[in-house]
Order: sequence, then structure tokens, then C-alpha cells
Amino acid sequence: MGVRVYQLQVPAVASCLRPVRAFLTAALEDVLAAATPAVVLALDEACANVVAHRARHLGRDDVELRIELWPDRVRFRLAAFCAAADLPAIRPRDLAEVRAGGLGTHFVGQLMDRVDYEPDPQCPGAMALLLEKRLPPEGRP
Amino acid sequence: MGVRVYQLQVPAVASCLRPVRAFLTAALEDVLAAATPAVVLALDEACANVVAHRARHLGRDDVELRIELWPDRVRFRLAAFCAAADLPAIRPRDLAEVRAGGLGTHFVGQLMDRVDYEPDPQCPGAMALLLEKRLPPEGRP
Amino acid sequence: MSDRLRVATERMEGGQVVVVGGEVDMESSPRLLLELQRCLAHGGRTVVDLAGVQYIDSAGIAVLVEALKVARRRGQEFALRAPSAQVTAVLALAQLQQFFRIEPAPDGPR
Amino acid sequence: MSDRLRVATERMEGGQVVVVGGEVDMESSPRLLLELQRCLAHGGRTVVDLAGVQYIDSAGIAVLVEALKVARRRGQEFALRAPSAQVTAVLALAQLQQFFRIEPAPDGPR
Ligand SMILES: Nc1ncnc2c1ncn2[C@@H]1O[C@H](COP(=O)(O)OP(=O)(O)O)[C@@H](O)[C@H]1O
Ligand SMILES: Nc1ncnc2c1ncn2[C@@H]1O[C@H](COP(=O)(O)OP(=O)(O)O)[C@@H](O)[C@H]1O
Repeated sequence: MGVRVYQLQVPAVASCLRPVRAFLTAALEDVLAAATPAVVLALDEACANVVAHRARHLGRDDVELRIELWPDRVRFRLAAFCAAADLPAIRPRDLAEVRAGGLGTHFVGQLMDRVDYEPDPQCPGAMALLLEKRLPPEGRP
Repeated sequence: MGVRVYQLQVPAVASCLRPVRAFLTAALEDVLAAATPAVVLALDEACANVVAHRARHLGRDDVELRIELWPDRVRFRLAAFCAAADLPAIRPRDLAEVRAGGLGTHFVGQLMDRVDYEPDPQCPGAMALLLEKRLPPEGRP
Repeated sequence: MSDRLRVATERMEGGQVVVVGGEVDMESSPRLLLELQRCLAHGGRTVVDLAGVQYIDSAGIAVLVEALKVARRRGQEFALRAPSAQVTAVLALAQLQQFFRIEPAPDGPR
Repeated sequence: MSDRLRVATERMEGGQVVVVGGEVDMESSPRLLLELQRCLAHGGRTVVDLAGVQYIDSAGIAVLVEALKVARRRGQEFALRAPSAQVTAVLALAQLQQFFRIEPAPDGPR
């Protein structure tokens, strides 16, 4: 079996998170099985970060998500996730401190098997976010 | 308010219809209100026709859907919906005859306010399908 | 979380009831067709309970039409039971209600 | 069809119960925050019933943390009641369970 590719582009506004979650759940639950809610949460957090924090000077007003279904993993790529200059600021917060906010990055790191950034050739000055989740044995085709 | 654009690309296989419906329902129910199920059914039928019938020589293996949310309507565009040569064959069946099959095109025509085809510049020899639904007054922003 | 097709067949006096739930679309409808064909081959009366169907499209309707035709050919009774609002709307859109025998939900607890 | 946020506040002896259902995310969580602030301003004990929450993300958790801080500052009691499995898992992921008072569902019919 080859790689299956899905792509989603939605306006970068909070109301688009719900349709993205609905799509991801229906598209991936057959292969992700019990890991589906964790992956949907991680992607929701990553998309929410684009909506809330992405630098305006990048000139993007959409969330662009590519999903690749490989035989042993699902790979996600969020285009133009953040400005390269903002990368150092993207860190999980200190969990010892109880405060509102700063949890999203922590969730993504905990829930996914790979979190990486790479320059986005389509958007100068921007980094794409790469996420991966290995498939549980029962989800593999 | 300007136009909101959503885009979806999924492999042209039957298992992709469910995630597409889930996305459309969550993305459009605020504006389509009670008309949501009708529009979701029409789009499901149109996507199913791509999966079942699109000519292989067009060389496409995905369903590409663009959704534009205008102040008074939703516009849908299915890229490379069919070969130009197949257009004459796409007709609703005679409902007087009770037979399985041939209903999809009838549903699309009944449920949408506009059904049109236009040459698809991205795919030589192919036609894109254009569908529109006017928003009910209560859904307008 | 999932709204996939559910199909369960129960015996009743003189035939079988196929209880359908979830979504019947191009992907799932072949499974419903197989089950209906199995019931029809078994003989007797076949009732398709559609109360739990949240979504049906033309592929699902085509399966019901196909089963109806097999039943007619074999001289067997075939009926739809308690179609959900969505199923009723789609049957009406297809102008097919009059071809099916449509029964209400049975009284009392099931 | 919709899994949107539902928020309903009920009075109880000595305070209020905010019954939350559906999805609490970046879009809907500001509405929950407003309601919790309203309850806290009203005084007494505030209980947030989370049994019907199908989905919460970090924005929703942030609202609960924010409300907890307001309650502490004002010396008011604040508790979560019967969090759903998804809420429990997300609180654990945030390592925040120990900061909240978490109550079981009340006995008997509600
Ligand atoms: N796409 C982004 N672009 C720029 N900065 C970001 C982006 N995503 C996250 N950040 C930075 O990382 C911090 C932590 O993000 P997060 O863990 O999601 O918590 P929160 O969004 O609640 O602050 C943010 O406050 C922001 O400074
Ligand atoms: N995308 C398409 N490409 C080529 N032919 C098509 C396409 N969509 C529909 N058709 C033609 O139109 C006919 C009617 O389609 P439809 O009403 O959906 O019923 P069915 O799919 O059950 O045949 C199809 O049988 C097919 O011949």
C-alpha cells in the first residue's frame, strides 16, 4: 500500500478547530484506534497555536494541514506554523507552576512521537511543524 | 465580511466520504442551519460520483473540494469532477422507473440552488463541478 | 465517536428483522446488501428496521431497492420499519416511498 | 449533530453548580469563563459538573485554572464534579489533578 494523502485548508480562526477535529477523527480512527483522541488533541493544540500566535508579518491567514498515512505511522505537516524568529519562544511551560496558558506545547510534545520544525519553502521566514504518531499494531493495514 | 475559503483534498476512495461529511457538517451548520443535511447529502453524492465514475485517463486519484462562504451563499467547486466527454451521460434517471442506481445526480439537482460545470484549467479535458446553496436568512452573518 | 454502519439480524415469527443503525453510504452499503441477500435467501418475511439510521445516501437507497426487487421476484414479503427522519426525507426525495411497504415501530419495549 | 459547548447553571445549597457539556475549546472556552466568573462573583461554593464534556483542550483547562485562582483569591470553595474520561485524561496530562478538588457524581437521580 502506498501513502495516502489528505490536505485541509481552513481560515485561521477559532471556529475552524471543530471541523478540523471532526475530519481528523473520522479520517484516522480506523488506523489510530485508541490513540485517536490523543492525536486529535495534539493537532487541535497545534492549529490553535497558529490561530493564536502566528506572526502576522508572515502574511498567512489560513491553517494548512497535510496528513500522510504511511503503513506504520501518520505524519502531519502544518505549513507556515510560526516565524523562524519565534521558534525559541515555543517551549512547554514549567508544569510545577499552576497557571492558565502555556499547556498546548506541552500536550503536543507528550502526545506525539515526533515534533520537528523545518523551513517552509512556500513561506519565506516561516517554519513548518512536523508531527508524527506511530500506528498501534491493530491499526496497521 | 469577506469570503471564507476552505479546501479539502482526500484520496478518491469510498472511505473518504465520511470524513468529508463530518467536516462539512461541522464547518457549515452555523450558516446552513436546517439546510445542513441536504447540502451534506448533495456533496456526498457529488464526491461519490468522482470516486465511482470519473474517467481514469484524467490521471487524478483525489477528490479536491473548495468551499467558499459568501455572505448570502455557499459555493462548492469539485475540481476535475468528470471528463468533458462524459458530461452528456450525467443526467438524473427517470424516477418513474424503480431501479437501483442513478439517484445521485437527481439528489444533487434537487438539493442545490445551482449546478454547473466549467472547464478545469488545472486538468486538461476535465470539467469542474460548481454547486451553490443560498443561505437561509437565519444563517446569514 | 464513530457513526459507522451497524447491522444486526433478529429472528421473528415467519422471518427476520434486520436492525440497521449509523450511516449507510457508498462505503458501508455493500455490507447491508450482503446481509439483506442472506436474509432473503433464508426465506420468509424480511423487515428492515431503519429507526437508528442517522444517514443514508443514494447508495443506501439503491440497496433497499435492490433487496425489494429480489423479494418481489421470489414472492417474499419485504418491509421497511420506522425509518428515521433522514431516511424518510431521502426516500421522499427519490420518490420511492410508495414502492415500499413501510411499517411503524412495534409497540412496547423491544 | 452538533457537539458545541452547553453551559447551564443550577442553584444548590450554599452555591451553584455549573453543568458543562459538549466541547470546550479555544472557540467556546471564553463563554465558560464568563459563566464561571459570574458564579464566583455571586459568592458561595462553585461546582463545575464535567460529566457531559466530550472534549476539552488546553484552552478549556486554562479556564478551569483561572477560575480556581479567582476562587482561591476570594476564599471561595471551587470543585470539579465527575469529570468525563476525556477531561480526566487531559487534567492528568497537564499534571493538574492534584490542584483541583474533584468530587464524584452525586448519588441518585439528578
Ligand atoms: N505558531 C506560533 N507562533 C509564534 N509563537 C508561538 C506559536 N505557537 C506557540 N507560540 C509561543 O509558545 C508559547 C506557548 O504556547 P502554548 O504552549 O500553546 O500555550 P499558550 O498558547 O496558552 O500560550 C505561546 O505563548 C507563544 O509565545
Ligand atoms: N464524475 C463522473 N464522471 C463520469 N460519469 C459520471 C460522473 N458522475 C456521474 N456520471 C454518470 O452519470 C450517471 C448517473 O450518476 P448517479 O446519478 O450518481 O447514479 P449512479 O452513480 O448510481 O449511476 C452515472 O451512472 C455515470 O454514468
